[in-house]
Amino acid sequence: MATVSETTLVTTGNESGTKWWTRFLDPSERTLAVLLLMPAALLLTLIIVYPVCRLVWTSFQNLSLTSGVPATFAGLENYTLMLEDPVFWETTWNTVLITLITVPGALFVGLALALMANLPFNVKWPVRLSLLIPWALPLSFAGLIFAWFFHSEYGVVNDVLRRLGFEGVIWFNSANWAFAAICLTIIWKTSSFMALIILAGLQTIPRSLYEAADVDGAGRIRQFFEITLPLLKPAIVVALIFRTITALQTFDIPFTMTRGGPGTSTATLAMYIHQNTVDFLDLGYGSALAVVMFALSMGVTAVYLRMIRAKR
Amino acid sequence: MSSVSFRKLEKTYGALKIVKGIDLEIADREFVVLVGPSGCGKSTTLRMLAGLESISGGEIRIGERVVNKLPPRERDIAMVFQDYALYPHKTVFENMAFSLKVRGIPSAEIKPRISQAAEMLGITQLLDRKPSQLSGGQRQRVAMGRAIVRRPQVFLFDEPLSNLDAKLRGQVRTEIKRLHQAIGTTIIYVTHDQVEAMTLADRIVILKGGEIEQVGTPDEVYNSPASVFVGGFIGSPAMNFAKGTIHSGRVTFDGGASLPLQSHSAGKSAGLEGRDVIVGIRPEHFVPAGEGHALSGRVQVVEPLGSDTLIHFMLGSSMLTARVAPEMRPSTGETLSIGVDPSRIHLFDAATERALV
Amino acid sequence: MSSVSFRKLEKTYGALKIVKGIDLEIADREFVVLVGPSGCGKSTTLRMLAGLESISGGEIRIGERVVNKLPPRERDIAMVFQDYALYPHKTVFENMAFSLKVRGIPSAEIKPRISQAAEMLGITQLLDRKPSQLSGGQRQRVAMGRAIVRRPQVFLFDEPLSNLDAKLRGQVRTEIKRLHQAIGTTIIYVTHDQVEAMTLADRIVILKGGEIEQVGTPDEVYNSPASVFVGGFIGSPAMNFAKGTIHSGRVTFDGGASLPLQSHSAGKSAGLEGRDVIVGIRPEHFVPAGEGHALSGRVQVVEPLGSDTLIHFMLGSSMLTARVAPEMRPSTGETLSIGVDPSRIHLFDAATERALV
Amino acid sequence: QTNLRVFVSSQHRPDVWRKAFDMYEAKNANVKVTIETGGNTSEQQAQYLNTVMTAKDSSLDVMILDVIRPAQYAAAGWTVPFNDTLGSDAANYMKRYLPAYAEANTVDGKVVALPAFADAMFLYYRKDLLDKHGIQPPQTWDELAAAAKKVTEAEKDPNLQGLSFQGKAIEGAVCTFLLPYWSMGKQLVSDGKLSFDKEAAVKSLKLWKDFVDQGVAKKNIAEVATDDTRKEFQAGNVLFAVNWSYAWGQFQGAESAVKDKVGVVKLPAVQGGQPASCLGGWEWGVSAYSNNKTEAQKFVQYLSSPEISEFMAINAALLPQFPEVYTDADVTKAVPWFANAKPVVETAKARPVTPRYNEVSEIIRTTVNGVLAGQSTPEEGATQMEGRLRRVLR
Amino acid sequence: MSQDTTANRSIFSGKPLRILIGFILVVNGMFPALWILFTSLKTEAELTVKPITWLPHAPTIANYLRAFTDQPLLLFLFNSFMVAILSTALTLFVSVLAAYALARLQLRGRDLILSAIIAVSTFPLVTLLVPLFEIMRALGLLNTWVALILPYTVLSLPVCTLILVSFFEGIPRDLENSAMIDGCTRIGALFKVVVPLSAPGVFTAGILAFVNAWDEFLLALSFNSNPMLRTLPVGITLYQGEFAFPWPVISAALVVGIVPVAVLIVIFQERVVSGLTSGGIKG
Ligand SMILES: Nc1ncnc2c1ncn2[C@@H]1O[C@H](COP(=O)(O)OP(=O)(O)OP(=O)(O)O)[C@@H](O)[C@H]1O
Ligand SMILES: Nc1ncnc2c1ncn2[C@@H]1O[C@H](COP(=O)(O)OP(=O)(O)OP(=O)(O)O)[C@@H](O)[C@H]1O
Ligand SMILES: [Mg+2]
Ligand SMILES: [Mg+2]
Repeated sequence: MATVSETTLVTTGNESGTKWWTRFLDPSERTLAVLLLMPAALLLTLIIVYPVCRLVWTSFQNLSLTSGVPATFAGLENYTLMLEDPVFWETTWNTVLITLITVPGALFVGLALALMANLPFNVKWPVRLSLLIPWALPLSFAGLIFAWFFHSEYGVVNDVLRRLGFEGVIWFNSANWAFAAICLTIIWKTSSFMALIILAGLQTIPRSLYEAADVDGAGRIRQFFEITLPLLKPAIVVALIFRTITALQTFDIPFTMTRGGPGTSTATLAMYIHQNTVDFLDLGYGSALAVVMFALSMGVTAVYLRMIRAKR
Repeated sequence: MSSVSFRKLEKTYGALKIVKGIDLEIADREFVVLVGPSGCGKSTTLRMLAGLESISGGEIRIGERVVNKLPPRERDIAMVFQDYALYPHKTVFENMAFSLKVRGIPSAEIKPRISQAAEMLGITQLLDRKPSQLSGGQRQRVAMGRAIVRRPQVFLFDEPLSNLDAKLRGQVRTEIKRLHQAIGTTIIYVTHDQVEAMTLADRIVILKGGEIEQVGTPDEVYNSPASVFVGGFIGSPAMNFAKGTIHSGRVTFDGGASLPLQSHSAGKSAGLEGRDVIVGIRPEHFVPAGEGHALSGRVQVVEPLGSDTLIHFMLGSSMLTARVAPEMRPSTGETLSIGVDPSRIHLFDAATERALV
Repeated sequence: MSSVSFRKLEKTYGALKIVKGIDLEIADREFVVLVGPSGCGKSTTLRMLAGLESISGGEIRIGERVVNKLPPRERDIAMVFQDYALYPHKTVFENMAFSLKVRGIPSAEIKPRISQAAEMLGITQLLDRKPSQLSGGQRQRVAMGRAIVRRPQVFLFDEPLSNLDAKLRGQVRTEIKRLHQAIGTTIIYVTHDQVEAMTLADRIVILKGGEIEQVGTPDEVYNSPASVFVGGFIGSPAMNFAKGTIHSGRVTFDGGASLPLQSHSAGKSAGLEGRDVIVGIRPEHFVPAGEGHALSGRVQVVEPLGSDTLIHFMLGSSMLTARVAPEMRPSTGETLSIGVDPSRIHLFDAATERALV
Repeated sequence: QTNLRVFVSSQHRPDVWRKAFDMYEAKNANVKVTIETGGNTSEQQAQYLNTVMTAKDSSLDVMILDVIRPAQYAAAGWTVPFNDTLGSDAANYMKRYLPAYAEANTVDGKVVALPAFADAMFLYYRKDLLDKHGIQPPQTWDELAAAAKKVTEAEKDPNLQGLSFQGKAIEGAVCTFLLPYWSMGKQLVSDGKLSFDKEAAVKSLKLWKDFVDQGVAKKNIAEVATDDTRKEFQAGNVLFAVNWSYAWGQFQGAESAVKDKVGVVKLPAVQGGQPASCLGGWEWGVSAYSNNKTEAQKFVQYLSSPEISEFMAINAALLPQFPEVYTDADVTKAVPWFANAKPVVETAKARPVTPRYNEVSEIIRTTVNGVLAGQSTPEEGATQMEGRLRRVLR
Repeated sequence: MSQDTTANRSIFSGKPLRILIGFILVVNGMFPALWILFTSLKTEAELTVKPITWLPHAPTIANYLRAFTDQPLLLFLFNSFMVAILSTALTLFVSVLAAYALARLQLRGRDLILSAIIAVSTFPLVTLLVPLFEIMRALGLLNTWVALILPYTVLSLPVCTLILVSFFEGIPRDLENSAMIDGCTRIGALFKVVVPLSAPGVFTAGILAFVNAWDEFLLALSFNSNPMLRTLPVGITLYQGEFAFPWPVISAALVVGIVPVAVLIVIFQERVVSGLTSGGIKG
């Protein structure tokens, strides 16, 4: 009490009653918000804004380093070129297909994994670890390892098939099988990302709600759909946003598994961008492709964000 | 078909024994109130009955069925949780409708049931809100509503009215009573409120440290408390206790004052001759001086309640509380002379603290 | 230095006005109890005072300082939350020590303070547990303890005892009173408990729908309720109301029965001649027939409370409740004749529902 | 004092290069050379160098480049031509090298890089098995097929394949396509213009596809990359293998199942054609953003000299870019098999020298892969290839 | 609380089923890692044996010896570790602040800011490589850890921020309020109460950030050409040749790369998440 009255004495006469420096500790909500967002904003500006501006600028240029001619302003030429580029359409279609298959796939598998991992195992760490290992395996190596798993002769998959009495499949000789192999790999690799986020969400659901639902007579399934799922929605949306964005950028796994083969049947838009920028040094066209991919991602993100907003 | 029985019911958390062998038969349609100090295991017992807590020992039956292993859903029980446990993502209406929907009741029937319950609890205008937009008392009423719409075999209420104001509480209490009379469901009700316990209960169960201290009708537990604990626990303000010794049909307090043991037959008081006892006197059993055998003591605190006045005074080394008419306002320090009806005195053994018949 | 004053305090949520201009001066060391129906804005008012809710209009001062813009930390307030708000990741001890640590109090000093508070609240043996391992009442006591160790300028209690049993509640209530007398901190206390309100308060503030209905000492609000609302809200069981008309110094109920307006001077009753009024009679102001002017009605429900008996009976179309001696147990359906002390009758205007002096 | 930073891949024996650099530093006191090593595959290097060069970074002075890159780098303006340093007899200067290297490093008459060392594709075969069945190393692809059938049938080893080559959509598949195509005397690009011979292309694709269909090569050849060929041969499961020179060292290594059972010859020709191999190897280029271009070029000339070639052949077993070094006594003593390698390297042809080689490569490899996987017929493949190539090389 | 009641919470109950589920989980997650482990103990010749072998015939540690002697594997590990840890710490710090502002404070254009943050992750990295290189060169950061830490932080920032936002929104405001009354500033309450209570979320965000940094190849290859600063993914590629891909040695290096992550994660998992139980709040 004594100390309290002392401070009060010292500060009387000051209009707001606080020492000047405390104002930095208690800025108004809006100022505080701005301050808190500042580090993120600075980093983003530093690392992203300039490169992205360059990217967009380049996309309006005729900048193919192998052409030997200096860059010229091209307007929308790179974009119109794209419309007539069959490889663009094929890779875009492949990308969309991969997204449509692997995102829900990873969601379901990830959800199942998270629910399973949330069980009260006596020893928790092997389960948690096996959730994390796929995520921790470097992407490009995951592709190589699975390419090997699906290898027609030395692969585990065919080995198991043969042991079960089936004919082995030459996975990479067929566009469909190769596509399937790639999707399976992506789902395996990314479901743990989903599972991690969902698991974290699961841990925040109060137990008492399940108790109430138990008493209300809801079975496990019902509880899952009426309580778990709705309360997981924010976590799921977060996971979906980023899984979708990365799915649209799928590169390493098809690159290491099939190189887009057979033919170009499993090539993705990101591979095509990589090819144009790194191999063909056609920076203008590559940038334009990247901008299109960005637009695609943003479109999807906007849909998801609307979903979050609807929740509020 | 919805009697409930506990047989040697036990609950341990690790090494800690929380519920220590409860034996209790609750008849169909009975209204049982569970009281006991905080932490004595009331919620735990309800939760075991609801199937939310595993049973460490003994057995619970609902009707004829042993339900030890039955999941909550199959026990046909409704429960109001002490901490509400409302679904945060559902509106009040959806919260109340959930159990009905789960049980496949057509929505044509759900609506009227809910509006009826909402009406009764005064939350009709809140039906579209989410729990986060409600005040504490409003949440509690929603939790009540959620149970009421169910019409189960057994209702469990865990302090359902603790956050309501007196007026609303009285109202809802009356509604619960009416509900019970109308549909006759077995009810087990945990409360800290004396009035609720006394008015609602067919029988009151007093728990202490995980064991049953006494079971009886409100009258029994009020008028014949089995122990000092029950005497002190039931009744508000609490019963006064003072040490004394019995000599030739009188009880003498350590301060020197004494009272005749009028009500006890000569034979019995003979058996008590010379024993150390604890004397229990309820605050409301003090009468104006002159009307009974008088005691006198120095007034310590006077608390006017409006409807009554509480006078705290010293008798020897014990502080006693008397509830008297509101007009009576002695001042602190004054010596008060106040009467006691000897037939209203309770005697407990000083060592065991059990009632002496 | 720790008086508190509200000036035209307002709070709106979107379009909803929750607190509608509260004016209140609380003196240093005063103990003010806030009561009101659920959802009337009590918690909101406390939260604005604590700095947790922005102030939509008006001004709050603590001492001489306008604190509208001050962060909670600098208001030197301790608060017990209605929903406890214990830190789930800290033990009970850490929960209580937190505010002291934050304020840089040496741990040598923290320990004794906490053990003292824990002692008083009976939670010494729980100090090492996490909140999830506590019963509802235990959590509430920890929340109390967390505030008590602080010794702030102003204490805010939001229904701090609602989950405690009567005995413990009585005990803690006494402790709070003693605490207040000892350290003399200003206290603002929200409760639904009549006894708490009447015994603790220096003044009681009755809120209704975000506005102050009446402010006064316990005696004042009990004996001179300013409105039907206050009359019905203060006192348990609640005051009875019946419609009536005044004719030549008597009030006639719509059932036909009538009572003389003894207490009202001729002049005043003259002014009231012919007016429609609401008559308020407290249950405890019924007296055995013969002692006052008698009314009679058919008994509906009889609720024995042990210490008293409540009799609900019909007078015309109104249901009245009388609190009588516990021995009195009329049976349902019987016609009851019961006396009323005319000087104890309250008269309210039928239209405005305000008291008629 | 000039400080030269040289980018060398860490798989190309930077330790031995270091010694060569030391020798230079000893002779030129004012020059200090530091090595920067990067990722190990041509792709990783391209990734890194592209970033650095696109950013016009001056930190590198000299870079080692895969043989397919000089044209691209020159077009991008990332390397400085040597013509100013070499003067008017640049063409003469280049004649000292194996002809294919002169071709690979000359773009529009400009010498854009100088060869660092050579490589080519070889036909490896199981000497022991051919001897056992009395067969000579094949001269033509048909002979190879016949020999493969004969040996595999006789050996009755289900694991033994007749021929292993690269069918995965990697750079190796480009060579796969070009080997028979070149053997028919056709060029893909001449004077920077497409000179696609569709008939030859169909024949080439059909040749490989037939190997698969006849069981000479594995059904899953479309998933076989360069090192798979090497591993399977090394495990003793392959009779004939098309591979680069690196395989030799591995076949003769301690872990090899075929140590001392390996023969190496020129690749077969098509019936009536000339044998052709695919040229590999690496070149030295000088960065256009270097601050020490002249010094760097002088240094590169030193590095691309017969002396250093010999030094690297002896100490690092890198194939020389000069014909005469193969027969040098010290070299034949240190790496005797180089004697066999010389005629092969002499038949090697440079892959199309065009700035847009990467696009060409992409088209060819995906087509080859698609045909081998059975996704399209050789005819369809050739048509596609032609169409797409036309768009790139107008 | 008690074991069996929590078990009842899930769709899956019953002990045998649970063990089966655990088994499936472990196989699904661990199989490829185990395969790498087995491969790292095989000779290269064993990889081309038909039918393939699962367990190594004659386990050898030669590959590990090579992994450590051919390249400075420990140095790669150290670099990766430092870069990953530092960028994780920075990511968490920055995103905790941002997420708090977005979750709790009244902000106009909140959704816009959120979208902007997400937009960042929608550009393929490879197209940003050159400008990023130029920035790092301009800042003189090439060939430093910082050149990687900054972009890695930005890479993980969006996902971490969004995760944390959803967690912070789930923390009852009264806890924070209580802390503020107890004498904390808002920031104090954030770090003393909100963050500890969001431990599962912070932990998840941390793991994501850590692994993102641990795995990244492209930037590490391009920005740090100094061999002393190579990170593990770049380092591992050094075991391969232009053509040769020695699986057993690379497997050994991969195992060495995965183990520390695994150990770290397990330790943190037990530490951070186990200490947390809910129940301080009613309603
Ligand atoms: N975020 C919100 N948005 C809209 N209305 C709200 C919000 N929070 C509270 N309210 C409303 O404000 C009113 C006052 O709430 P408050 O918590 O102050 O009530 P109270 O007097 O403390 O009631 P109780 O005794 O039940 O705790 C209630 O009607 C409540 O529904
Ligand atoms: N998980 C747990 N671990 C250890 N002890 C526990 C646990 N849960 C509850 N307890 C203890 O069990 C005892 C009984 O708790 P319970 O909730 O049944 O009390 P209660 O009678 O309902 O009390 P209240 O009236 O305060 O709600 C308490 O002492 C409590 O501390
Ligand atoms: Mg309880
Ligand atoms: Mg409230």
